[in-house]
Amino acid sequence: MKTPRIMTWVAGAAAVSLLLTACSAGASDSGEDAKKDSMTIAFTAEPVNLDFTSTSGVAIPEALMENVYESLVRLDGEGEIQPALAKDWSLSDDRTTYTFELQEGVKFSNGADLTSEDVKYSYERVQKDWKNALKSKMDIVKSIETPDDDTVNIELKKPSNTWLFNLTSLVGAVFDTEGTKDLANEAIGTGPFEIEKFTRGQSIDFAARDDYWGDKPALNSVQFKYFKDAVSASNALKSGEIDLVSNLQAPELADEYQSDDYQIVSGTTNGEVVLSMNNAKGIFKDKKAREAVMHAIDRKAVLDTAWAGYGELIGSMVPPTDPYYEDLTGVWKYDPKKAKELVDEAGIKGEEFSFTVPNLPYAKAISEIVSAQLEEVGLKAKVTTQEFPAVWLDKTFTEHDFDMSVINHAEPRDILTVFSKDYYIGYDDAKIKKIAEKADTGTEEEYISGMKEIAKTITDDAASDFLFLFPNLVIAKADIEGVPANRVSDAFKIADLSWK
Amino acid sequence: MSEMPTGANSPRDDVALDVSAATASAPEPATGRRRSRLRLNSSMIIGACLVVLILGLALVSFVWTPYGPSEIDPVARLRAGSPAHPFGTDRFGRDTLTWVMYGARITLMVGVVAVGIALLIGTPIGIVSAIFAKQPWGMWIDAVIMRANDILLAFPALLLAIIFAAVYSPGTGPAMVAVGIAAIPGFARVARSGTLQVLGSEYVRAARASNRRIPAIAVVHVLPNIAGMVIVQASVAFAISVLAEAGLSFLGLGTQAPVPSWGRMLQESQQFLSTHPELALWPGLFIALAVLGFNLLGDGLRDRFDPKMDARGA
Amino acid sequence: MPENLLEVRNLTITPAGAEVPVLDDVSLSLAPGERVGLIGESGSGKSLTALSVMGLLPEELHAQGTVSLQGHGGNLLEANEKTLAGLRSDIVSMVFQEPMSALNPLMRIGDQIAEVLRIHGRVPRAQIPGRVRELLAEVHMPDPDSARFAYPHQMSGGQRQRVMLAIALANSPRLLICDEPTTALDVTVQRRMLDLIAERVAAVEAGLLFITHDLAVVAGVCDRVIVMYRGRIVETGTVTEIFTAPRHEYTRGLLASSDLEATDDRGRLFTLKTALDYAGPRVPTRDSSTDANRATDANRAADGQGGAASATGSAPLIEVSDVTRVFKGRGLFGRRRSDVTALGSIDFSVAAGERLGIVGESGSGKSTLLNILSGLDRPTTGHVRVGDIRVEAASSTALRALRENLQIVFQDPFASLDPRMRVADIIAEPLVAAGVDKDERSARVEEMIAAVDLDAQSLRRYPHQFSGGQRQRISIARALVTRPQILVADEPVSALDVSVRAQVLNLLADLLEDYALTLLFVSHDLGVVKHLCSQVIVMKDGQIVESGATEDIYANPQEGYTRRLIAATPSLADALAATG
Amino acid sequence: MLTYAANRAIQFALSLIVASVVVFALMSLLPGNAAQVALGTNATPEAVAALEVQYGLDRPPVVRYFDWVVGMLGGDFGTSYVTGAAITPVIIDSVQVTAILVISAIALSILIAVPLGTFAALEQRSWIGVTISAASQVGIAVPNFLAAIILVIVFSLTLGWFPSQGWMAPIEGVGGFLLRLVLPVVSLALVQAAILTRYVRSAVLDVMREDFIRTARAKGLTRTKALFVHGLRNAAIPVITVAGVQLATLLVGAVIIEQIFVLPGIGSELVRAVANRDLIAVQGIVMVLVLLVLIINLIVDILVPVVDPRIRNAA
Repeated sequence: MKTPRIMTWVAGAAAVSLLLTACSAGASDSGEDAKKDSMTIAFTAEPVNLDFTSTSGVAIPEALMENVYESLVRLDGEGEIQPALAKDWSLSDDRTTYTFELQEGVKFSNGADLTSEDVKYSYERVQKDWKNALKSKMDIVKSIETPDDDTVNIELKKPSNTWLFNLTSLVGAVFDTEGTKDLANEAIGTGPFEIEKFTRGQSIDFAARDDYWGDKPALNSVQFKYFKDAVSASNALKSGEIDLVSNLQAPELADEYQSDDYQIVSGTTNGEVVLSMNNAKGIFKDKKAREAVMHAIDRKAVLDTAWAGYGELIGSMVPPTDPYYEDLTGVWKYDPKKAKELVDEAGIKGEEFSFTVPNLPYAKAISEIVSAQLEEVGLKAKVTTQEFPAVWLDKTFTEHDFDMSVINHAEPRDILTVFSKDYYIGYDDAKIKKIAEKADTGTEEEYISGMKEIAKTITDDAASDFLFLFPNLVIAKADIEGVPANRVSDAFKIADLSWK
Repeated sequence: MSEMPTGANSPRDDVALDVSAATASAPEPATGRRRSRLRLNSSMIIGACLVVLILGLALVSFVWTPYGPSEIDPVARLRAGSPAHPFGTDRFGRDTLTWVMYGARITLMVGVVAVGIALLIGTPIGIVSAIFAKQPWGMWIDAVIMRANDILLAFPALLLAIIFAAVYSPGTGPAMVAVGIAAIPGFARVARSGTLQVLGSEYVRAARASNRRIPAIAVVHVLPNIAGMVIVQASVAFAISVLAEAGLSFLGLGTQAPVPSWGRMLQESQQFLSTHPELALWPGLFIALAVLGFNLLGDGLRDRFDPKMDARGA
Repeated sequence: MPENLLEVRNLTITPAGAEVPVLDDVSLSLAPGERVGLIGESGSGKSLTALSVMGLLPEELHAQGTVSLQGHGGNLLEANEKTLAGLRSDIVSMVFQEPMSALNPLMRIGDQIAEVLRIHGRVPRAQIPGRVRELLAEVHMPDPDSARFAYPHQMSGGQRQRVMLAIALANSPRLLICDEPTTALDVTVQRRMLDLIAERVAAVEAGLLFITHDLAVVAGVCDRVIVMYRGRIVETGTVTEIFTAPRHEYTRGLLASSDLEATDDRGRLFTLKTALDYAGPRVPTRDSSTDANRATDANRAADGQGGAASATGSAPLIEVSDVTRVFKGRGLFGRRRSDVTALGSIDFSVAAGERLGIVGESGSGKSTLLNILSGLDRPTTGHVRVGDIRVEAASSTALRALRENLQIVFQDPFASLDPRMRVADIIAEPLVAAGVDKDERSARVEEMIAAVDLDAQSLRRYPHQFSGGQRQRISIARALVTRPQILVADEPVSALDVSVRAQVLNLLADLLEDYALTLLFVSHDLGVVKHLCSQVIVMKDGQIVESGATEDIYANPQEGYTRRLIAATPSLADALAATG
Repeated sequence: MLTYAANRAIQFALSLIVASVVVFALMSLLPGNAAQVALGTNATPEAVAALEVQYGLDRPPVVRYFDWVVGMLGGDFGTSYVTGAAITPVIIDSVQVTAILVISAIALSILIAVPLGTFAALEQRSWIGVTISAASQVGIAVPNFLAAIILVIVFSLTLGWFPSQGWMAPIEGVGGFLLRLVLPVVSLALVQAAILTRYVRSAVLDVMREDFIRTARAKGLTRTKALFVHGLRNAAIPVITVAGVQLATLLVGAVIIEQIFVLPGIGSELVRAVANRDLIAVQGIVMVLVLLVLIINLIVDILVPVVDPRIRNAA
């Protein structure tokens, strides 16, 4: 039977038309050489809205802080507090009242001038209207006066070492008195950029402001593009459609970029990946059981297999960029034999416990290797994955219905909140409560030694196993400068970025 | 009555001219037709072999596997095929062959349970709906059932999967049930159209004339005659269910760690595709074999049951 | 260029995987304009011969031998599809048996006719519409203009067959092949179609190869006859030779079993086996009375043992008075459509043991009446009494009792048996419904299978392993297994070959006597009814136009419609008389 | 025609009402709520309670249901309390994206399946026919996300013909729009084409056994021409119904492709809304999906009589 003529004609036509559209369109798209002043950056966690006063999570401050909103002070790469909207500041002798001097000629993106009134309005609003629990960092503020347009006096209830540091976070963001009507969809700040377009779930387009008070950023248009799938982000970088992947969620792909077209920057973040255990009830209420886990886990192997070796081993809830960091990785050595003995002593051999795992890439990978390592020492983990954020927050975080879980605590300096009594880990914080109180009101040195003692105590209590510090794995094109190594604060400052 | 121009297997009419007495001779031994029936059914044989292979893989995994499924060997991570690991190892250093054998269990279970749910719920609904359609007052009951069917079709299987996963924590179970429920409308539609056809036939009219009640007719006459169509639908539904489970694990909803399933292997090999393609190749190949096996088996069984096939033989 | 119109030499077809060829060294020829009949029963290979000439054999069959046609050199069997396509409907055309499915349901009639003209380009494009209207007129299509725009499903079987004829003869082919063109049509429509074929073939001076299984039909249309049996030609000769002096025993057997008017001394029809004593069709003398008494012999013999004739005055078994059945117009999707009156005030009664024939063409309301009598449907008005059950008022349990007492044998042997059930279960089904226990059931089933002359092993086989005649015997066994009082036969033999028909009718006659049954025999074939039934009612459009004793109706029909019906029924004797 | 239309309209409305009740009930089954999700790991019970009030989650379910339905009747699917934006425009945009994606995928699969299926039926005996039906069997077994990744690696990373992801509205640039459409549409179409080829093959095989094909050949058409002129239209009916069902299931089935190619389709919108427990948005999206499927079924029911006059006269 000869091939029917009519049939080949139909198939041929279809193929030709498909190709035609491809080639003709292809030409117009790839020639984008004049993009030296713009850049596209890939992120994974997408902001649900623009209002971090009532919605928590890393995504919103990552986009807005130090790009659109600015605080009085900011943190530099090494974690030192630097001036921002406050030109200079001084502390009263009794260390309770800060006097800030504001920069001159600062304008909001809606054209209004920055005055001390705006600062007072913003910080009082934190105490009154904010829903985000981080507002507790402003509880210590007793009163705010504005003697004149350029100076702000803030009096604290008692001296605090952490307050000024907290001011560098999103809590310190300064809003215009008229700019808080529709925070979910509109961000009016003093920062170098303003939001040109926010297409929900897709991208945010920033445009540089020519009336910015500080030095003008190198780029004048930047797009944050949100990829739910890490591999797509990587493919987009390879095909040149984006210029930088902010935090690659598939570290295995990183070694494909070991070439001179790209640069791989692996720094630290504030995210401690914690193998949390329920200290309040269940199998891990008994310290011996927790110690068994601490010895059973080979953290190096976990880091290598789950996150391709990117990230740092830490022995406690403190990232190296914090002043009170101390390397406690030696406290709990990987010693399966000892772990087996402890398991027998605790009498929990083969006893099944619930290991709730949020369905996030790093958590699922860790759960596989951790459950295998625990099994080798006789600890039987029943892994149940929970939809993140909704179900994990509801079952594990709010109802504390878990024995073991694994999550990355990304907030800066969150050791005290995470190990407070009513937090989901249920750590008995009686011992560390007094030390924390004294440290905060004491001098700089007292503050650092106090926090060190707290971290040591928590690690010694084996409250949780600190697996590793989540890396800040940035992949960028070779000719990009100013790529931030460590993510010390909430912000991803795009003003520093530029093309060679 | 002109005979069917199909040569080989047209029956010799009982024109007993020369030899036997008035009683008709025994029906002509249909040598011609038996051999053609075998040839026709090569698809059933190939299908059966493939399904047996997959089943064997799953059963053997209960008894023996080269390594334990959760046995990790971080040193031997991401190795290509080697005598120790014929199919290579995954990112945790687990043996891919072991995972393929364990995965066979889950994937077969997902396919069989999902199709089971859809078949056991969808087919009766289709039959009942068709029976009502034939009753004078039953028309709108049929319409109600069919519209409910449409709504179920409209409901994204994905949403069911998400809800089940949220309520009962993500895993193979909720995923299977969700995929099964989403496949019900397909079976209901096939069963209904098949039943309508059978109810219109003369042998059903004969059965009703000899006092058989509707439920008896449904079991004795309808079920065997629509079995062929339902089997084909089942084989296609199996393929779709297995892939749906793989898709769900893409969204973190299907089989969860550390339980091995081909769908999950496929999804997790995604980031290694350009560096270690064999990680996706092996699960993909076995899913294809399983699906091909069930489809061919379905076609073969359908030919075996299909009255058209038989009528051609008459 | 062979001087003959069609030359077929040593045509043989052996399907893959079979030892026995379905066509074995068939050779025949046709002179230009000659009309030849090709006679044979199912499985004789007659259709395959025609399809080989047209090159329309199914893909899996390959023919050896040579087929040559006047106007085209070379062996058609070796020609490729393109050349064959060029010949079809240009030099040689074919009309098939099933008109209902022969036309494309999605295309208007006019376009389907225009297509055959366009393909062969004998008529310039501009004149095609005119030619189409002309063709429709030539086949006596009522109102050809509106017919052009109609769709096939809007036409009756007869009209569609006319369209097929118009298509076949559109390009005035040299040879027309007809494969059982009238078998699926009603008797009166069949008569008109046969006359039309003869008329049109003469008009275009084409040769005719007419394939049928019905001797009486071929006698009226053809000059010469070829008889085929099991893939071989067993005899050829002129119609008179074949009818009066058949040489081959199969031809004689065929002749004997086709003649419904000749019966042996036991009053049974001649079958292939008993054909030797068949004296050949009696040429009817002018005086029609002899037909009358010959017809009565069969009935009297049958009636004799049949028990109480209606004359003895006991209350009739079945009484139907003033019955109407109107179907409310309920189109698809609930659209209102005009009401359909299927039965308009029917009155008749049937005595126990009597054999009533119900004659009428499709659409006359026969099957609606049957449905009511068998309790599957209720009359709209009037009342029906069967035994002591009044159907229109009967409760469902009463109707169940009625159905146990009245059983039906259906028309299509292939559709009325569930292809998926073994024969034993099929026959036993009515007993299962009546709640008879297991071993009683198997005993009764064995008894019935023997009663219908089928061997015991067939009980374990499936319907598709039996021929049409055997399946009808199974259907009869199923009907009689519950020992009903009344047997309803809905066209039981119209789908069977002639030789098989005689055997089944004889079986029925025996069983009626052995089981003292009352028979309701529905048929559109007067010949069969005349042989088997003592009383007959003739139905048309839901009305009884005539009723009475069979021989009175047959001898001098009062109604014009009955007269046309009798005239249209092909009978061997009349056909021979016409040629003689 | 009136009663038929009225009949369908009633069934349409009834289905929508039932669907709205079902989706609302299902939503209440979901553990966790939008307030918790919003406040994440640094939530305090008081803050969660306050946010719930702000979101109106504290109102009794019946009140919430009727507020939502009343709004919907007015064409307003309400404002999502999580994102603070109106839901209707979001649904309309995402539906357009998915509609373009899915309809072109089904069109492409029909374009592939009809010739292949017909050819496989015509050449049933020859090895070409067998390879096509075997290929279609295997084609069904390839998950669309695997096909997508392979296509990206080959056509985008190595050959560089097409961008690997992203969506560009037609108004912004037809070239860019088409370019970004090719890979997602092809990866969606492959599996659907494989399934459709099987249905086309069996439909064509059935049609070839019909008597009117034999009549067409007797009229002088070759076997293939008879099939194309007469057969294909008859084979179209089963194909239309199957394509309709495929279109309906793909509306959300395409979510994985949407995620790989970062297309803002309705499937991803649904997954995001459920993840954020943005129940108002989920309910809105599901209602739109039910509406679309009912419309697709209606179109199929209208298309069939168009093709087949027998049904048209009866309707």
